[in-house]
Formats: sequence, C-alpha cells, structure tokens
Amino acid sequence: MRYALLVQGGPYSDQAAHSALRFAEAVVARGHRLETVFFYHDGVYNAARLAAPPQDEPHLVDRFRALHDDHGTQLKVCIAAGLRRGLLDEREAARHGKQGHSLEAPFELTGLGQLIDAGLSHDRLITFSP
Amino acid sequence: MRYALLVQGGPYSDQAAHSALRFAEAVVARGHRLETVFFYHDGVYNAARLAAPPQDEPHLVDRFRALHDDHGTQLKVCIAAGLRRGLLDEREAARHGKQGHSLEAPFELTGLGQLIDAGLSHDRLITFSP
Amino acid sequence: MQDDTTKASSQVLVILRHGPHGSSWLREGLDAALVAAAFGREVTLLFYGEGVTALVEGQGAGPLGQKGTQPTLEMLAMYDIETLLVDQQALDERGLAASDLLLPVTPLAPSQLAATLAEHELVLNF
Amino acid sequence: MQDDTTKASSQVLVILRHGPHGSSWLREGLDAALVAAAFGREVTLLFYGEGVTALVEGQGAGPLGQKGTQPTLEMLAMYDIETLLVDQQALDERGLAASDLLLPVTPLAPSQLAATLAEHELVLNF
Amino acid sequence: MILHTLNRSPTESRVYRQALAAMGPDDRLLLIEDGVQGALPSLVRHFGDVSGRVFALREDLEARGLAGRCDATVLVVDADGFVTLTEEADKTVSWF
Amino acid sequence: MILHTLNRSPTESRVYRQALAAMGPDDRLLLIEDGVQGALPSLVRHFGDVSGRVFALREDLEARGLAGRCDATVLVVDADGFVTLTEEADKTVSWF
Repeated sequence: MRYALLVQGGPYSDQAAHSALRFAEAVVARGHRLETVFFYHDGVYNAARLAAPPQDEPHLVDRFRALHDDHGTQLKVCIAAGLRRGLLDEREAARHGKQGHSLEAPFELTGLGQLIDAGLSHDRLITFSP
Repeated sequence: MRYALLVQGGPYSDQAAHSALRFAEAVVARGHRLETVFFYHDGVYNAARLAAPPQDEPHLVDRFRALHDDHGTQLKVCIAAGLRRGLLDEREAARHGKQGHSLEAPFELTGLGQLIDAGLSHDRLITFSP
Repeated sequence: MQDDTTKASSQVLVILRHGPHGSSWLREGLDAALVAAAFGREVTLLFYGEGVTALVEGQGAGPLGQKGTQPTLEMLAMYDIETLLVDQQALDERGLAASDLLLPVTPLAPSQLAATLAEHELVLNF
Repeated sequence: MQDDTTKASSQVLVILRHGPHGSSWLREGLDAALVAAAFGREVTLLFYGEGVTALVEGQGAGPLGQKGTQPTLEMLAMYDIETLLVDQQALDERGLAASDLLLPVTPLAPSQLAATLAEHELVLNF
Repeated sequence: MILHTLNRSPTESRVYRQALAAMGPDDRLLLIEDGVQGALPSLVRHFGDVSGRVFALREDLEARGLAGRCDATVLVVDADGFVTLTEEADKTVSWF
Repeated sequence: MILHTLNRSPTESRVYRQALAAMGPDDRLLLIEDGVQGALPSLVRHFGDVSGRVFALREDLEARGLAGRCDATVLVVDADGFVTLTEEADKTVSWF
C-alpha cells in the first residue's frame, strides 16, 4: 500500500515525531511504500537543519533524512506554517530579505494542497500529533 | 518591583508568547522593571531570527526585541532546550560544526541556572505556558 | 446510519476542536479546509467540543491586536464550504444557542457522529 | 498548616505533572531541579497527577531507543534532592502502591498541597 | 497568598482540578486564554469551591466574544489588573 | 471500519470522550503514547463501551513500565501490529 504520514508535533517537546518515525520504519519493514511525510503545525520544526541534540539521543533530522535516502519518502513541510515559525529555505529567505536559511533538502517547503492530495491519493494517511 | 517572565510556548502555535508580551507591556506601563524574560521548552522558538509571519500579523521577535531596546529587558534562551530544537547562535553553530545561525542578539543563550536565579532574586516570576 | 445533513459525495471532513486565539489549531484547520475547497474538493466542517466556540458572535482582536479567525469563517461560503456541522451537545454544555453563532449551522447529535466520519473519504482532525 | 514532611527552609519546589516519554516536560522539569540543586538551593520535588507515573519501576527505552528519565531520577540523591513528595490520590487512581515505585517517596494528601506550595520561595510547575 | 493562573477550559482538560486542589484558603484563581471559557454561567460551577476568588481576564473574554456572557460571580480584570493581582500575591503559579 | 488513535490519558484530558462518541460499532481504538495509561485496570473502565476493541501499543507500555500492568481486556500490539491495524481499517483518525 501507499502510505502518507502527517506529523504535527515538534522534535523533543512531545512524542509525535518519535512515534511517526517508529511507525514509518515499521511501514517500510512490512513492504509498504511510504511516499510522503507531511509536516504541519509544530511538526515543521522537525526540519530545522541546525538541530543539535546531545550525542546520546536520537537525531530526528537524520532519521527523517534516512527515510528519504533509503525509501524515497518525500519530506514536505507546509510553507505557511514554516514561515511563521522561522523555517525558510534559501529561496524563501532571499524573498523575505533574510540572511541564511534554516531548512534544506531533502526537506522541501510545499503548499497545504499537497497534504490534501496525499490524503486522497495515497491508500492510507496516519496522523501523529502533540 | 523587579519582574521576570518565563515563556514556555512557541510563537503562533499557542497563546503563551502573546499573553506574555501583553503582560510584559502592562508590567512596564505600571512602572515596574521587567528585568528578564526566560525562554524554556517550546518558548525557545520565539528567538528564531528567520521568523517571517504574514504582514498583517504581529511580529513576535520584533516585539520581544522592543522590550530589550526600550526597557533593558534581558532575553535569555535556555541553551540545552535551544540546541535540541535548532536554536544556535554563531558561537554554538561553530562549536557544532554547522554553517549559519538561527538566533542572534538581543536574544542570548544561557544556562538554566539563570532561570532559578531570576526566580529567586526578582520580586516576581510569572510563567506563560502552552 | 446514512444521514441527510451530509452527502455521501463529500470527500473531506475537517474536524475543528479548538476555539480562536488560544492556539493555532483552529486557524490551521480552517486553512486546510480552504485549500481543499480551492482544489475542488467537497469539504464538510465539523465544529466539535470546544471547537463550537469558534462560532460565537462578537469576537475581538487577540492579545497583540491580531484579527483572529472570524474573518476566515466569514469567507467559507465564498469557497463553497456550506456544510457546517456543529456538536449540539457541546453548545448545550456551554449554554450556547444557534442564535449566538455568527453563521448558520446544522446541529449534529452524538448518534450521527460515527456515520459522518465513515462517509468521508479523508478525515483531518484539528 | 505547617507540615513535617517538608521544611520551611526549602527554597525551590518543582512540580512534575507529566510522565516519561510522552513529552519533554518531565525531563525539562527534572533538569530545572538538578540545576537548582547544583546551585546550592534546597529543592523539593512534587510528583503530581500523571507525574506519579514517572516513578513507576521497570521503564524501558523510548520509540527510537532513547533512554528516558529513569537514569536522571536515580541521580537525584547525588544532587542532595531528597524530598520527593508524591500525590497519594494520583497513585490510588492508577492502582499504584509505594512498592511499585523506583524510589522511596513521601506520600502527600490533598490537604497538604496548599501548605507545600505556600512554604517554598519559588514554585516551578511543569 | 498565591495567585494561580489557569489557561484551559474545564470541559477539555482536568488540570483545573489540580489547580483547585493546590489552592489555599486565601489563594486566588485567574482564568486566562482558553481558561476564560470556565467563566461561562454553565461552567462556572466547576469553580464553586473558590467562588468569590475567581477572576477572568477581560481581553481574553472579549477576544472570544464572551465578555457579555461571563457569570456574575466572576471578577473581571484587564491586563493592568492582572499585574495588580501579581503585585498583591506572594507568588504566581501557572497551571496549563 | 475506522481505526482511532488516542495519545492522552483519561485522567488528564477529556479528549477520550470525543473519540468514544465518534466511534462506530465496528471501529477500533488504539492507545498510544501517554494514552496507554488508559489500559491500567483501574482506568480501563473509561473505555467500557468499546471493550474488546481497545488496543494498546506494546512499546509505549514497555517504555512506561506498564507492560505487566495492562488490563486483560486490552489487546496489546507492537509497531508492526499498529501497521496491520491501519491496513485493516478504511482510514485512521487521530485524537490528541
């Protein structure tokens, strides 16, 4: 089956992102295709490229990146939710006259329409919230 | 009186930061000294320098900065809570081998001891949480 | 358990469980509904639990002057979002009546909830 | 309403209202307590409501293998944090007894709560 | 005397019970943010034990369209009054 | 058939009532994260109406030291079983 996940909790503050990653790994282990992880609400914070958790804690950004690299999962971050919270790629930073960027590939800023699209076109959408 | 605020909610996701700013402005309007705003838990996200809210919404980073500029309020961000969530100043970014930074003056990364210190040495500590 | 107030052809159900100003859930849920409608989907809104307080008439500005979600609610018809279901029990619990609300809504009894969820292709819960 | 289980000289009361793994509140609350103790303050911990579940014996790793807060709890004595108050009612509600907990604690009845808050100079609620 | 703030509605979260259980005989309770829902006449009974010591923040009531719906037993204060309450209290504890 | 997930304990949040009210006669409920507290024998009565259709995630029980304390009426599944539940359901609705 084709799966999509919606992640609405930030890293570390609550379990949502941890639960989503554990579920994601179980989905692909069962032979399903995890096509999309969509980040909304505080979930967009999972894409912060500067996250520096202690060495003895899981690095969530790296774990999400591995889903993309190993399974082709698209990591889509709601652009409106991201901009408000300071998650900008190079292009958006330039557009807003800011130096630097806080989000980079394989995470990508996309419109909320992609969430609706994933929800209707994939076989399953599972949500993890704070 | 000498006041300190503890802000534990991120910008936009919940009302904590908005309530804290409204309270802060009322505190100084009553002639008190607002010495410290300490950011902990998701409150650290208020220091994200790239935040780009829509034009017709209040810009929280600017409002906090104004407290510092107009009233000398210190804006202290818990370093441990910040690093996990991707809030790094230039020095911490260099230390962790990262390009760029996500937090800058007048926000400053400090230890949690500063919260205890503010709580005990100021006349009042008021907490705003998600 | 089919129910006349919602059509089987409705595709997206957005459940709104939070009031205005206290968090961004209401706003972000409404944004999802508007986008789905703009993309040509049929959208049903369900104001559930504390979500019914989103509809109270006479809302004002937020702590820093922000305008809140009332203007967005007033745009729903423009997006052809016309099925607004409201949790009757939650209204009763708060002493609110249909006349206290800023939009015309369809009351939903607890017994109709499960069928409403079942008959929509996609359910987003905010 | 002075109560023997806590001393009037205690300066900082940290209230822990969340269990392990579900959120960072427990961890961040404990960090605040440890820092206060390391700075030479007298610290009292109050495990309140769902916070009592932090003390359940036999906790394991989190969803991604993270070690949780049990190791931190086991370090409290090293930081001279020895006054661990626990909400007796919350234990009862969950069918937990003192023997189910990983540390020795002092049960606190609802009638002692207000005095506990009043007699500490600083109260941090997590 | 302690000032307790509460930002959740009693219909959604049980934290109000924790706040009430922790209140001393002179302590005050200020409803803020979504907590002001508790000032509605149909919900204020949850705070019956501390009646006369329950405050609600005017701006948060107004933002939610509830200013005119507040129960008569609830003392309404604005942001300036919130500061005054913190001046009068030895300390403030927030429940969320 | 819908799979409902719930990540809050019935002692703290009233969202479990919303989830229960929205469940159809064949729907299933999976307790995850802090929601697994509801599987304790002293709390499982909150889910009496859907008894036999209540699941709890093994890894979240174990992480909290609750694996051996779970009520016998609750069906314990691991992460792989969670995926199976989502396969079997037409859709999944999360309550938080």
